[in-house]
Amino acid sequence: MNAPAIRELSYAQAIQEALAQAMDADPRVFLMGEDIGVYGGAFQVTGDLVHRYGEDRVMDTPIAELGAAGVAVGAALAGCRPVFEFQFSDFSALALEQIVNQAAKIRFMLGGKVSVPLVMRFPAGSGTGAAAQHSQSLEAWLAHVPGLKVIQPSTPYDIKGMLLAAIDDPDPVMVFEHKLLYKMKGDVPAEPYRVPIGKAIVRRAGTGISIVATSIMVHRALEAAEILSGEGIDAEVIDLRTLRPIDTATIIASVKKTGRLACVYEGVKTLGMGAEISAMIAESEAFDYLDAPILRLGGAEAPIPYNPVLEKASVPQTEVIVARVRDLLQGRI
Amino acid sequence: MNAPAIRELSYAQAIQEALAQAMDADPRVFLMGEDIGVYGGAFQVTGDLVHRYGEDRVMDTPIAELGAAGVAVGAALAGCRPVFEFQFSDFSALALEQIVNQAAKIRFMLGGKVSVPLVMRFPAGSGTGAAAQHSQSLEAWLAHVPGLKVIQPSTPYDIKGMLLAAIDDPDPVMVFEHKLLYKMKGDVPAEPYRVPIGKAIVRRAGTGISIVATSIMVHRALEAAEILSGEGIDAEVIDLRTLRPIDTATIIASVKKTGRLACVYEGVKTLGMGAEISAMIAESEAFDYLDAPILRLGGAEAPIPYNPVLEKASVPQTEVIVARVRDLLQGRI
Amino acid sequence: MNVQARREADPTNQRPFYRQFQPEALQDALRRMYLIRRFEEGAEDSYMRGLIHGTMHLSIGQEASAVGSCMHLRKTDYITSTHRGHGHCIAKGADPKLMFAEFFGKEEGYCRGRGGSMHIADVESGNLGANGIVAGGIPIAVGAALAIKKQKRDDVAVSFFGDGASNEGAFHEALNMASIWKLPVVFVCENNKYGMSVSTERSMAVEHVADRAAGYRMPGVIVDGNRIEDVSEAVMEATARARAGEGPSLIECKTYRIRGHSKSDRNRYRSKEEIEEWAAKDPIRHFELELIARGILDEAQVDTIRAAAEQEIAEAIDFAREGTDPTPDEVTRDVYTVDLA
Amino acid sequence: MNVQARREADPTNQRPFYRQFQPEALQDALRRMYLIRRFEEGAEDSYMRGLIHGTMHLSIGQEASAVGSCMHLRKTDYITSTHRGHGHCIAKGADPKLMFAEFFGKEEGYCRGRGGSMHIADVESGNLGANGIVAGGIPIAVGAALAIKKQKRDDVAVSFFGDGASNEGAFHEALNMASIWKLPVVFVCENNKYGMSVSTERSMAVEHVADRAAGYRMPGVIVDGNRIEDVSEAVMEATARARAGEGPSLIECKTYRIRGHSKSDRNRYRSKEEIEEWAAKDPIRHFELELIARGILDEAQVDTIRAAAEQEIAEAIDFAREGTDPTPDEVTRDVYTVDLA
Ligand SMILES: Cc1ncc(C[n+]2csc(CCOP(=O)(O)OP(=O)(O)O)c2C)c(N)n1
Ligand SMILES: Cc1ncc(C[n+]2csc(CCOP(=O)(O)OP(=O)(O)O)c2C)c(N)n1
Ligand SMILES: [Mg+2]
Ligand SMILES: [Mg+2]
Repeated sequence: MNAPAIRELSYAQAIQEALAQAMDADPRVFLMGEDIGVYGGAFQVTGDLVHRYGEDRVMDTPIAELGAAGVAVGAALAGCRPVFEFQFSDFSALALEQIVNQAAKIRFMLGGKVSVPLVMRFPAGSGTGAAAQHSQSLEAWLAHVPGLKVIQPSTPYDIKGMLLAAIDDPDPVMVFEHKLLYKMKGDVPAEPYRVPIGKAIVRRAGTGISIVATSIMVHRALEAAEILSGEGIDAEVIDLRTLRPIDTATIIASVKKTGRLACVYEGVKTLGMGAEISAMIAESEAFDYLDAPILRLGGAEAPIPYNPVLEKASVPQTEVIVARVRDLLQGRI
Repeated sequence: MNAPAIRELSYAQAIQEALAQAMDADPRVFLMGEDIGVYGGAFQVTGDLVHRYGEDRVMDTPIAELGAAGVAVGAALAGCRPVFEFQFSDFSALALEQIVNQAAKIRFMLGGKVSVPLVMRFPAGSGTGAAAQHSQSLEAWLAHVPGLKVIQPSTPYDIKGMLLAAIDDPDPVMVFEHKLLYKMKGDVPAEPYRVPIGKAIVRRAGTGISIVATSIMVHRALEAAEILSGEGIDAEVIDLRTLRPIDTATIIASVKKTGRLACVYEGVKTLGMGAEISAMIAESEAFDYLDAPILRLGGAEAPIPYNPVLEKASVPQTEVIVARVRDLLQGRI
Repeated sequence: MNVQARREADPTNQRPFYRQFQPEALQDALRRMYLIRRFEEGAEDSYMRGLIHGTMHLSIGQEASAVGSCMHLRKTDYITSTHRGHGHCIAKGADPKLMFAEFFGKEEGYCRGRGGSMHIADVESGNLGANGIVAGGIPIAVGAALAIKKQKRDDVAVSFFGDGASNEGAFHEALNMASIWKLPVVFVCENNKYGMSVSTERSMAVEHVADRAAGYRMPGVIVDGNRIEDVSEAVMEATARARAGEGPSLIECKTYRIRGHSKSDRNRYRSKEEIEEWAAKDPIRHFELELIARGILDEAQVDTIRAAAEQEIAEAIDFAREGTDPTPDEVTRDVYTVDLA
Repeated sequence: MNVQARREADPTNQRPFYRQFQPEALQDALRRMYLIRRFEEGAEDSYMRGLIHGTMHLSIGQEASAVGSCMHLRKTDYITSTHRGHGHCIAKGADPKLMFAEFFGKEEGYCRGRGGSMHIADVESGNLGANGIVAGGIPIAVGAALAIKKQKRDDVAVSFFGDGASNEGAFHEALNMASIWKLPVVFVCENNKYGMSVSTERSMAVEHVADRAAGYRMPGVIVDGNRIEDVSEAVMEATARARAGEGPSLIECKTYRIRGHSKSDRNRYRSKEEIEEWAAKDPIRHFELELIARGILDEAQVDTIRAAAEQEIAEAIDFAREGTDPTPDEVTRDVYTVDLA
């Protein structure tokens, strides 16, 4: 038997492969979204899938996010497994009614008599110069909503495996993809595989501080950890991966070990994911192990600006993570 | 000179009085919403204002939340001061695009060249048997959005004064009103007055624990504090009142005094307001004063159910606050 | 119109509706209309007596559109319904016992007491659910129709909604998609002249909701929504069209709700005269008289059907009152298909 | 059509457009069309050279609808614009210097570098802003028109949007409200055949966006969007109607974008032939030839206008490049009118 094939794929290619394998395995799976057909998707994620699977399974929708989301919900109720692409996560604001009032609640409101097997993909985040209405990180909104699962994979390996797990899932799963990650490369097995929803992962073991990061911030946190290790600070970096349900056990265990916690996320700081991680630890058994305040590094309390210098300054960058963690460790916070 | 007149008004009457006084004082102010005219509003808040101010200033809109919200934004940009009523806060999910992508960001995106003086009112919360799509507490969504101010007054006095302050405000202010408060009575001065946005208030001074509560939970926290005082636990109860911007100073000062913090709110616990309050304290100078984990009591991780017993069990009730605070004080958390 | 006049209007029983359906089916339709009426009267009464909480939206006066539309539907066809959905639910085949159990918040209810009036659903009969969001069900029906097409079934999806709902963007988006994709869906608008308190004159730029169909290149048909045969014939044509792969249709049933919008309505926006005028056009009485005029039923048989409906509803309420209450520790049950740890 | 043919088509210069506007106004219109064209070519070039980041949506080929619509507007009239909004902005009176400064992210820019191409606005000239949300500006224009009506002004609001935008619910809701409230608003749809990659045939149930006007009881007019006189005459009628309190209109300009949707477009959804066919209908060249045929300008004057536009754009780019960069400590400036403590 040959060793399983592992190739380097970009994050976007890993998504495309997961979508193709899901469609191969299950005729109920289909894709819908704006310009996902012949255009290949605004970020070339669906690429040429329309040529391989046809327009019935790779459906371009009109520009009508609310209605199209509702169509996806209805199709899911009636036996399909739609995978819906928002062109930018910001446009989810148009469709929250179907996501939150319908998809997230139908199973509960109907006493468990149905499920809504729906996957929605949200290209998110800043860094492309697309300004305030095309750069938001709104994952905290959906992570606030019971009935949804929310994931935010940070590597090509994870996005493929978690997306396949999401498509298997009987309940609505919201997938946040940072646009700057699409071109990132990494090892991805050719075969289909699953990475479980609801499990965080320790990306770097350490003893001096636990840094819980999400999405692209995982990579900045890892960079920061490398720099800090040169200064004798040994950071543990945890990739949250799933925002709902949160893997509290992994984080609590880490904080008990390190006694310090920093949360790094791109969404607006106030009520962003770090608020929940921090509060979860502050109310947990790990509280007694805390040797320092819990540091939160989130996005600025401002919309994302167009100017690139301001844009960078609006979200945590590696140097800022280094500086603030250093401050924390040196008791300056 | 006579003493200023103070009457007992219900929370709903206090809103109505504020709206009338704002319209009297400023011809730019007008109201729009569904069934706010001859119907008087789903909760009879606008009452007979249409008869006093006419259909041009108390405008019934079609059932078209997104478009109507956009109309309000446009009118605000062009010199009016719209006060927009959502019939239920749940329907804000239909209009978030105009609230978040437009109203909240226009000033910033335009480099400060304009303001959007818009007030939106959201009847929110559970307790009326209206089930999952008419009972949500979604204030955390909007409190996550820079560019908005978000208030949640808990008394007839505050709602009048804060609503008048909101209408004065040059920026968009979102007002969350708990439906169960509408009938609550309290002293309200007849004259117009302002209660500042951005200031919390200590409703009950105490030394044993700080309880930060929002909206109807303020009253339950006060009830709980009374019961606890009989057990020798002296709770300080802070009414947050404004969710964005948060009055961190008042809360930090209180926690430094009491050494303990509990957050009580109706919204879903995960990423609800208490997450932010807890995280804010955990990263602040008050951290060092904490003698116990930070307690969060929020709504269940579930949609609001129809059955009244389940409905009550879904959000913090007085007895639960008492029990959990007692546990905390006795070191059982 | 009395029985004699009705006989003269169609002396040879030529109307397709009366030729198409067997007498049993017609009697069953009348039975369902009575069930709906008595169900809602029973619900109203239970509410007044404090047995039911929350609020409810009664469709008394609108029974013909619900029953007339659903007469053509199979169990595998779908409907999406509205906040005013009791009629649709019964018309599509639901059991009033399980509906009342839901109203009483019981485990035996269709939604195990979690949904209540505004979310009542009977998925087994093809009712994908009432909806608390005006127009919320319209795109969902289009999605169900998309699934039907993908699965190569010849079923249809029928979406009920009100005049007010047609002002929502979701209506526009959904009808456009249904049309471009030629989906097997029938949009049944129950135009009862008001969206809560706001009349169609004040909320709609056009006179008829059906006028909007042209904007989506689909047939737009106006029928007397209080005459079951008019509704049924229009829906028959539309469902046939849909099953044949020819795409969606919009049918506007002109009707009226006799009760207020919900329990909080003080009827300030309409006149007593208007209500009485429409009460005189009662769809059930109309249908009875037609059945009698055509010799399909006599008065005594009508009385029997009515009495049976009354009996069934009384029993349903008894059943519901004796149902099982959910326990408070089950608050997070059924949020997910597999409970989270 | 050559100059001679144009002369013969309207030998006595009867077209209202050419009679209504003074030669200076017509020349200024041509000048603005050139400014738009050169502005966008300059922006494209700057982008290629790495001087501008982000993305941009060029309206090359669509200049007639922007300029033709705005010729009737006063400074106190409003427009709302789109992601493809450079043309509207210049047509409404903006200064290319300040626009380029915005593209370069400078403090001198219209939005102090915070907005960029997709949010460019010039509120002083009545441009309430481009919009990154498709159809986002439509209800905002209706709101501005509501304000105009409340303030008893005789101004109008013009909302530009694309064919794709007309599939959004916001379009439906906004047009309905504009009509029931008889607001002074003109909806100008620039139908360039595609919403990004999806053709109107694939995304719209009706053939023309103007077919949708009937659903809102307002005039729906189709014009050749590449002929400024056709656009202008239709908008003239619509603005007159609006100012007279007779309510909204919908005008559909049939046009074409010559460039891709944005910088990431590989033009896979349309043919080279189609692009060339439309390039031959260039709106600027058409207008020039009309002006020459009517003796309003000669070729030399046209050259002068073009050269002046080129000059102005070159200077604008120089101005912009030398602008002031915002400093990173200003990230939260202007989020609120009064900065939060
Ligand atoms: C999105 C949304 N907006 C508003 C409401 C409140 N509401 C419930 S029913 C209703 C009137 C609906 O009118 P129509 O569609 O004509 O149906 P009808 O009640 O007349 O049957 C309103 C405004 C709601 N439930 N959902
Ligand atoms: C609500 C929303 N959905 C999708 C997009 C992404 N997008 C930007 S422009 C565009 C196409 C718009 O088509 P149209 O309205 O015809 O305008 P055009 O680009 O042709 O000028 C799309 C899909 C967006 N910006 N906003
Ligand atoms: Mg109605
Ligand atoms: Mg277009």
